[in-house]
Parts: sequence; structure tokens; C-alpha cells
Amino acid sequence: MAEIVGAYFTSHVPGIGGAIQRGDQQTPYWKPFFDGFPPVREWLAAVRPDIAVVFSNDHGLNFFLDTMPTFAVGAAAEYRNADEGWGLPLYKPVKGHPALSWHVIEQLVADEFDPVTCQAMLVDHAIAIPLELAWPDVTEWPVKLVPIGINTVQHPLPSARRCLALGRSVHRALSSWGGDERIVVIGTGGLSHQLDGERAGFMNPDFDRFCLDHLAADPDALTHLSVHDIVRLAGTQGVEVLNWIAARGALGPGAVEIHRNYHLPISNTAAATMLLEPA
Amino acid sequence: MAEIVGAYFTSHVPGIGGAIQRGDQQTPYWKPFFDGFPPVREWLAAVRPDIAVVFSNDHGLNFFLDTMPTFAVGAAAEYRNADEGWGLPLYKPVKGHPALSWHVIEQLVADEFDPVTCQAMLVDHAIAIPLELAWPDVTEWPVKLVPIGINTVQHPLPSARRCLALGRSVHRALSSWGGDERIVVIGTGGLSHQLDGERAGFMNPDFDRFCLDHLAADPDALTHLSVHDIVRLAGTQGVEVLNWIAARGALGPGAVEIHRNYHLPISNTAAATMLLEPA
Amino acid sequence: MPHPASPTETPRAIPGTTLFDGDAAQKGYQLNAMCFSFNSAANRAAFAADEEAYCTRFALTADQRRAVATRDVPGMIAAGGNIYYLAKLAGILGLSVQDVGALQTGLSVDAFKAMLLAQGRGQSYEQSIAEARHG
Amino acid sequence: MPHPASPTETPRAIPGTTLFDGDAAQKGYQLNAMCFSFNSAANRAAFAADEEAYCTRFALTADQRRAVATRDVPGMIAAGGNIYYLAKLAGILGLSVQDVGALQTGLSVDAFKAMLLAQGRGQSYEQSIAEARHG
Ligand SMILES: [Fe+3]
Ligand SMILES: [Fe+3]
Repeated sequence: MAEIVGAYFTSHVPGIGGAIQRGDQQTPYWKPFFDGFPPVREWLAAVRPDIAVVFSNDHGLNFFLDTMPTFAVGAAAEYRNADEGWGLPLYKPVKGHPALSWHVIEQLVADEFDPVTCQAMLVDHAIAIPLELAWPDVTEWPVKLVPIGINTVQHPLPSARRCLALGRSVHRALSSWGGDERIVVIGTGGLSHQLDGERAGFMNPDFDRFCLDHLAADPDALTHLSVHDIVRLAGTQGVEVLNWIAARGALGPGAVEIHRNYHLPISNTAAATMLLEPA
Repeated sequence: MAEIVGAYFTSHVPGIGGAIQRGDQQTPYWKPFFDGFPPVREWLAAVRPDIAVVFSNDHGLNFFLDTMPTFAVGAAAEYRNADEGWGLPLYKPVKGHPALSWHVIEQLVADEFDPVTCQAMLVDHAIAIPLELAWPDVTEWPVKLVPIGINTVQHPLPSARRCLALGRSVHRALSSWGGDERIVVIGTGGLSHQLDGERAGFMNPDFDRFCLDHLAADPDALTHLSVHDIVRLAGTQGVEVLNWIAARGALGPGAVEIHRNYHLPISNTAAATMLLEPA
Repeated sequence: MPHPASPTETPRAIPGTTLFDGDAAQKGYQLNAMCFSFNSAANRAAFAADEEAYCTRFALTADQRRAVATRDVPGMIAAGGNIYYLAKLAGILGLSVQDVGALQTGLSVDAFKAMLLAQGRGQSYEQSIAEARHG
Repeated sequence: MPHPASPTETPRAIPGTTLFDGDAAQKGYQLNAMCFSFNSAANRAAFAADEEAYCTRFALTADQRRAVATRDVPGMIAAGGNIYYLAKLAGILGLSVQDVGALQTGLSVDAFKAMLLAQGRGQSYEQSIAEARHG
């Protein structure tokens, strides 16, 4: 039987990629953020996952408004990164695990979710940066990917409750997967930030602390918030916390926090990193 | 307030388009099928809908397996037909009703459905043929379109229960729509047929009669069937009855049958036509 | 009306029937992608002009290539082809839905059509196909 | 932690904030489509070479065209632009996320950055933005 070793959460600001490429990890601006990662790397080295089920949102690389999914599940043999519009160096491709992807899709549809299935899918910085932060020195990622995309771009967004339920359905799938792989769940994005409008630059440590404090022990507390509440409290892009909520559901019923880092600002964003293990 | 005037259901076999173009409606082969439509036209002339909410499935024109939705809701200003691979004459474009589409999308997401929203969408014979059958002599369609696509191509398909619930959520949206339009709900496809495999040519009038007999008064009876049951009883393409089930849900709680026609074979298909009015 | 199974019951195989599921979708991806491309008249012409090159362009598997080359419709299905997409290839090959049905059932086209018409006269599928096979 | 509203409560407007909803998605389609095209380096070059022609090709509305021509980021948002897509245009225009923030808040870039850093020192957003605006 497969084992879910835990869950890893992190913000995914594009600028992090630039800092890595410039080697800025130890500069005063970046150090408080990157200092959150040695414990992540040690933990990953100890729990040795070989599959990553990643909840994230596309930033206009793979999806456009012509065909905008609420939930998209990748089922490809390989996921490539591509030019996101800034001509930056491309991130390494990630191998897929189509058999597990289809197993997840079967469970989701049986549980009355309505996913889009993607046998071809480009992945953007929202997946690549968390992998770069976790495994900075590898030539090939040690994990195969099952990517699950959540619409955080175009309202109506799925509710926090729906996202937690999505994650719990994924958990059922992972729990019944017959392989002997070790699975890490990853949630990326957030926390509070707002890039657009007169309120650009808004961050909210109170809200972020509420999320971080409840994620392990009481994730349902987050589902009392409407999407509109989350935008108000976390900013227009703070809704990316939906990825965290879904990932928390996929981890399983009980969880214990084993690591947390929180620092702002990184670019316009309050950046957080967290590790949970099944309780 | 908008009014839901009723629901119109019909099979959508591509060959029907050919028969129309050749003027074969009164040949012995086609007459028993086309004879089902004068009552449809009279009814439409009497109830004068100006919006059609159409449940159908794409046949590989707009969607491919790279990005395959479970449920797709169009929100375009216009929907064009395009070459479906056979170089046939194109069907007339259909004007959209984006405001109602978004209203439906908001309701669906609030009701925990996970639609793909399509601001650009090609429509195939599954939408065009029912319109051609309903309004054979118009130069422009008298209805604006809200198209709702259901995956009947790639398993896992949504269950009959899920499709009925989808339709009921759409009904809630239509019931709260503030416009003064007259809305007809349309379900297209089926009934029993199978194009692929050694069992190609399979039809099942017993199953079709069960569907037609229960559609108005007890649509939940159809939801006791799994998708696998429907394939077994109705054939691999007979699953298109899911479009009928969803459309029945969109009509509203009570319904009364006002017209039915059933004839087989049309091409490889048991063809059915039905009109329901709200009860 | 037959007794419906529970929606969660483990499905039994359906004779003569392949479900186009994740396994098939994965296996058939290239073949179906090629068929999807046939929505374009230019692509249909390119296929007709050099079938081998066109199949290579879509990286068809050996099984898919062989099935296409020999117009082996059951082979295309076995290689992951989905009938909604294969119908576009059938059009290029000049095959009607009844031709495709005949190829899959092993009947002549006339026998396949007669089998459909027999069902139209109220005869069951089982009886109709049995008569078509054995006279 | 503030008291959360019920998930079904009618939303109140959020100051300084536009939700990218169906209305915006409809209004902004062409502008966002143009921005989406900038994932391709060739398209970015084509825009740089002849901005007017490129905007025409994507059928931008007059409001969208004006906002792009004048680098008016709030105008782009008002015309339906979505920040996830606009970020690609911002890259072409040489604008960082902080530059974009400054343009929308009416602060200088330095003041915008200082406002972010003030929040990092534990000061509330409200206080930080008030100080940035009024010294
Ligand atoms: Fe993001
Ligand atoms: Fe069909």
C-alpha cells in the first residue's frame, strides 16, 4: 500500500525563481524566506517521497479564459514548463504518474466532483518553484507528479468548503491506491497578497496566522469563510490559499504541524512555508 | 421573470443533417422519424421561446482529450459550427446569451458543481441538428443559446444522478433569472445505440421505453442506473441519454408529457423525440 | 425493464464492448490526436497525400499504424481509438457508420444493415445479430 | 481573527478591489487574449515592433487600446484586464510587480516598496498605506 508521508506547503512567488537564479538566498531581503527551507529538505530526505500530488493554480500558461476549468487534473506522462511571458529560463520538466492520476480522477467523479482531465498540461512556476525550493541541487526531480489545478483566476471560484472536500476525495483515492509509493501532498500559493487594484500591496498577517494555526488541527475552520471573505481578508491573490486547503484535505483526517516559517514581504506577498505529518 | 416554457428532447444523429440536405424527409426510411417534428414545430410556434438552454455532448469538435471537461458551460456571444471532419456544409451560427450563461455558472458553482467556463466554443451537430429539426425554414435562429456540455466520451462519465442534479441546479438559476425571456430547455442525443466494438448496432427499445416512460414523472428512476448499467442497457453511445436527464432536471420539479415519437433504426440509432411542459 | 445495479457496484464486463476509459485514453492518445486533426480539410488532404508521413508526424504506435494501414477498425479500437474521433478517419476512408459496424461485427455491410432493420421490426438485438451471423 | 461571514451572504464591496468575475471576463476578453499570446517570444516581439497593429489584431476595445497605449494599469483593470494575464504585458513594458503596484496606488515606486516593508515590520496595511500617502 502507498503511504502518504505528509504535506508540504509554500508560497510560489515568481520572484523566488529569480532570487534562486541570482544566488540571492542569503541576502538580507531573501534570507528570512529561504531560511524556512533547510527543515523542509531534511524532512524530505527523511521521508523520501516518490510521488508529489500538487494542488496549485495556473497563472495563464496552460489555461485561458476560452476554456477555464474549476478543477483540472493532469494525467500526462510528462509535464513541461514553458515561457510564461517573461522569457525566463525554463524549469525542469516533471515526470507524471498517469495511472495514479486516473485513479484519482475515478475517485473524484465517483464522489461527484466534475474535473477536467488533462492528458497534456504545461506547469508553471506555481509547481516548479516549490520543487526548486525542496530539491535545489538535483538534475532530475525525485518525484513523479499528479498535478491538480484549482481556479483562482476567474470568479466564481470554488468555495473553501468545496476545495477541502476535493482534497478529501483525493485522500480517499490515495488511500486506496495499490502501489507501494511514498506520496507527499503539496499545496502552493498565497498567503495574503493583492497585486491588482488600489489595494495592491495589501497583506494581512492576522488572516495568515489564522490559516496557519488551523490548517493542521481544524481545517474546517477555514471553510466557514466564503471566497468573498477570503478576498477581503487575504487579498485578490490571497485566494490561492484554496490550494493549501485542498492539499490539507488530501493529507487525511488528522495532521500535526512539524515546521512553519512566515515572512513578509516577498515581492508583494506574505510568504509562508509549512510541513504537516499525518496524525 | 423569465418563464421556462418546456423541454424538447431529440436524438442528434449526423445522418439526419444529410437527410435534410437531400430533402429525404418523406422517403420511407426517414419519414417515421421526421413525422415526429410537426408537433414540435407547432408547439414551439405556440410557446415562442427566445432562449434555448441546450444539454449535449461534444463529438470531438471543440474538445480533445488533452483538456476534457466533465461539464462545460458556454458563455460566448456567438457559437459557430465548424468542419467536424467530413467537410459537410456548416450549420448556421447561434447567438449566445452571456449574461444568462454567467448567471447559470454562478448558481452551479454555488451548488458545488465544478464547470469549465467557455467564452469561446464551437458547437457541433448535437446542437445544430435539433435546431434544424425545430426551425427548418428560418434564416436566423429565433433563440439565443446557453450550451451545457456533458462528457459522454471518456470514462469516468458523470453519473445519471449527478447529471440530474446538474440540471436541477440550472433550473434554480433559470428560476431566479431576472429577465423576461421565454426559455426552452433542450436535451439531445441517444437513445440506445452503439457504434464501436463487436456489439456495434446494438439497440434496446425496452430501455428506451423505460427512459421515455419515466422522464416526465419520475426522472429519479433513471438515476438508479450506474453509467455502466446505461452502457450495458443502452450501448456505448446510448450514454448520451445523460443529456436528456440533465435537461429534465433543468425543466423543474414537475413535468407532463405532451408529445413523443420513437423510431428505429436511424443510421445505427434508436431515435426519439419528446416534448414536456412544466406541470 | 432489467433490474438496475447499484451505482457503486463493481462493473461486470459487457460483451462486445470496450469502455473508453483512462487506460484507453492514454493508450490511444496519438491515434485520437491524429483523428482530431482531421477536423481540418488541409490535414485530411495531407493524410491522403502521404499517410505514412502523417502517421509519423502524430507519433502513432506500431499497433495504431498497422491498424490504420490495414483499415482494421477493431484494431484501432484495441489500440485506444475512440469512435467519436475515429469517425473522422472513417470519413476519409470512405466508410459509413454501417461500414464501420460491418467491419467490427464481421458481417457484410448488407447483413449489418439488415440486422439494424430487423431490430426496427421489433426483433431483439440478440435475435437480429444471430440471424445475421447464421442466416 | 475577524468574524467570517456566511458563505451564502451577499458580498459587500471590498475597497480598492475589483473581482475578476464573469462581467470582467467578458469585458476583458480581447485584452486578456492579447496578454495570453505574450507567452510566445515571437508575439512579444511583434507587439514591440508594431503595438498598434498587434492591438488591432486582437480587436482590443477603444478603452483597452487607450489603457495599453498610455500604460494605464488601473485603466487596463477597469477594461477587464486580469492581473495574471496583464503581468505578461507588464514584463514587456519593463514594469515589475512593484511598479504595477505603484501605478495602481498612485504612490511612487519607492513609497510603494516602503509600504510593503512597513508591513514586514509588523505595521498594519492601513497604517502603512496611510503613511505612504501622507508621509
Ligand atoms: Fe500565484
Ligand atoms: Fe451523439
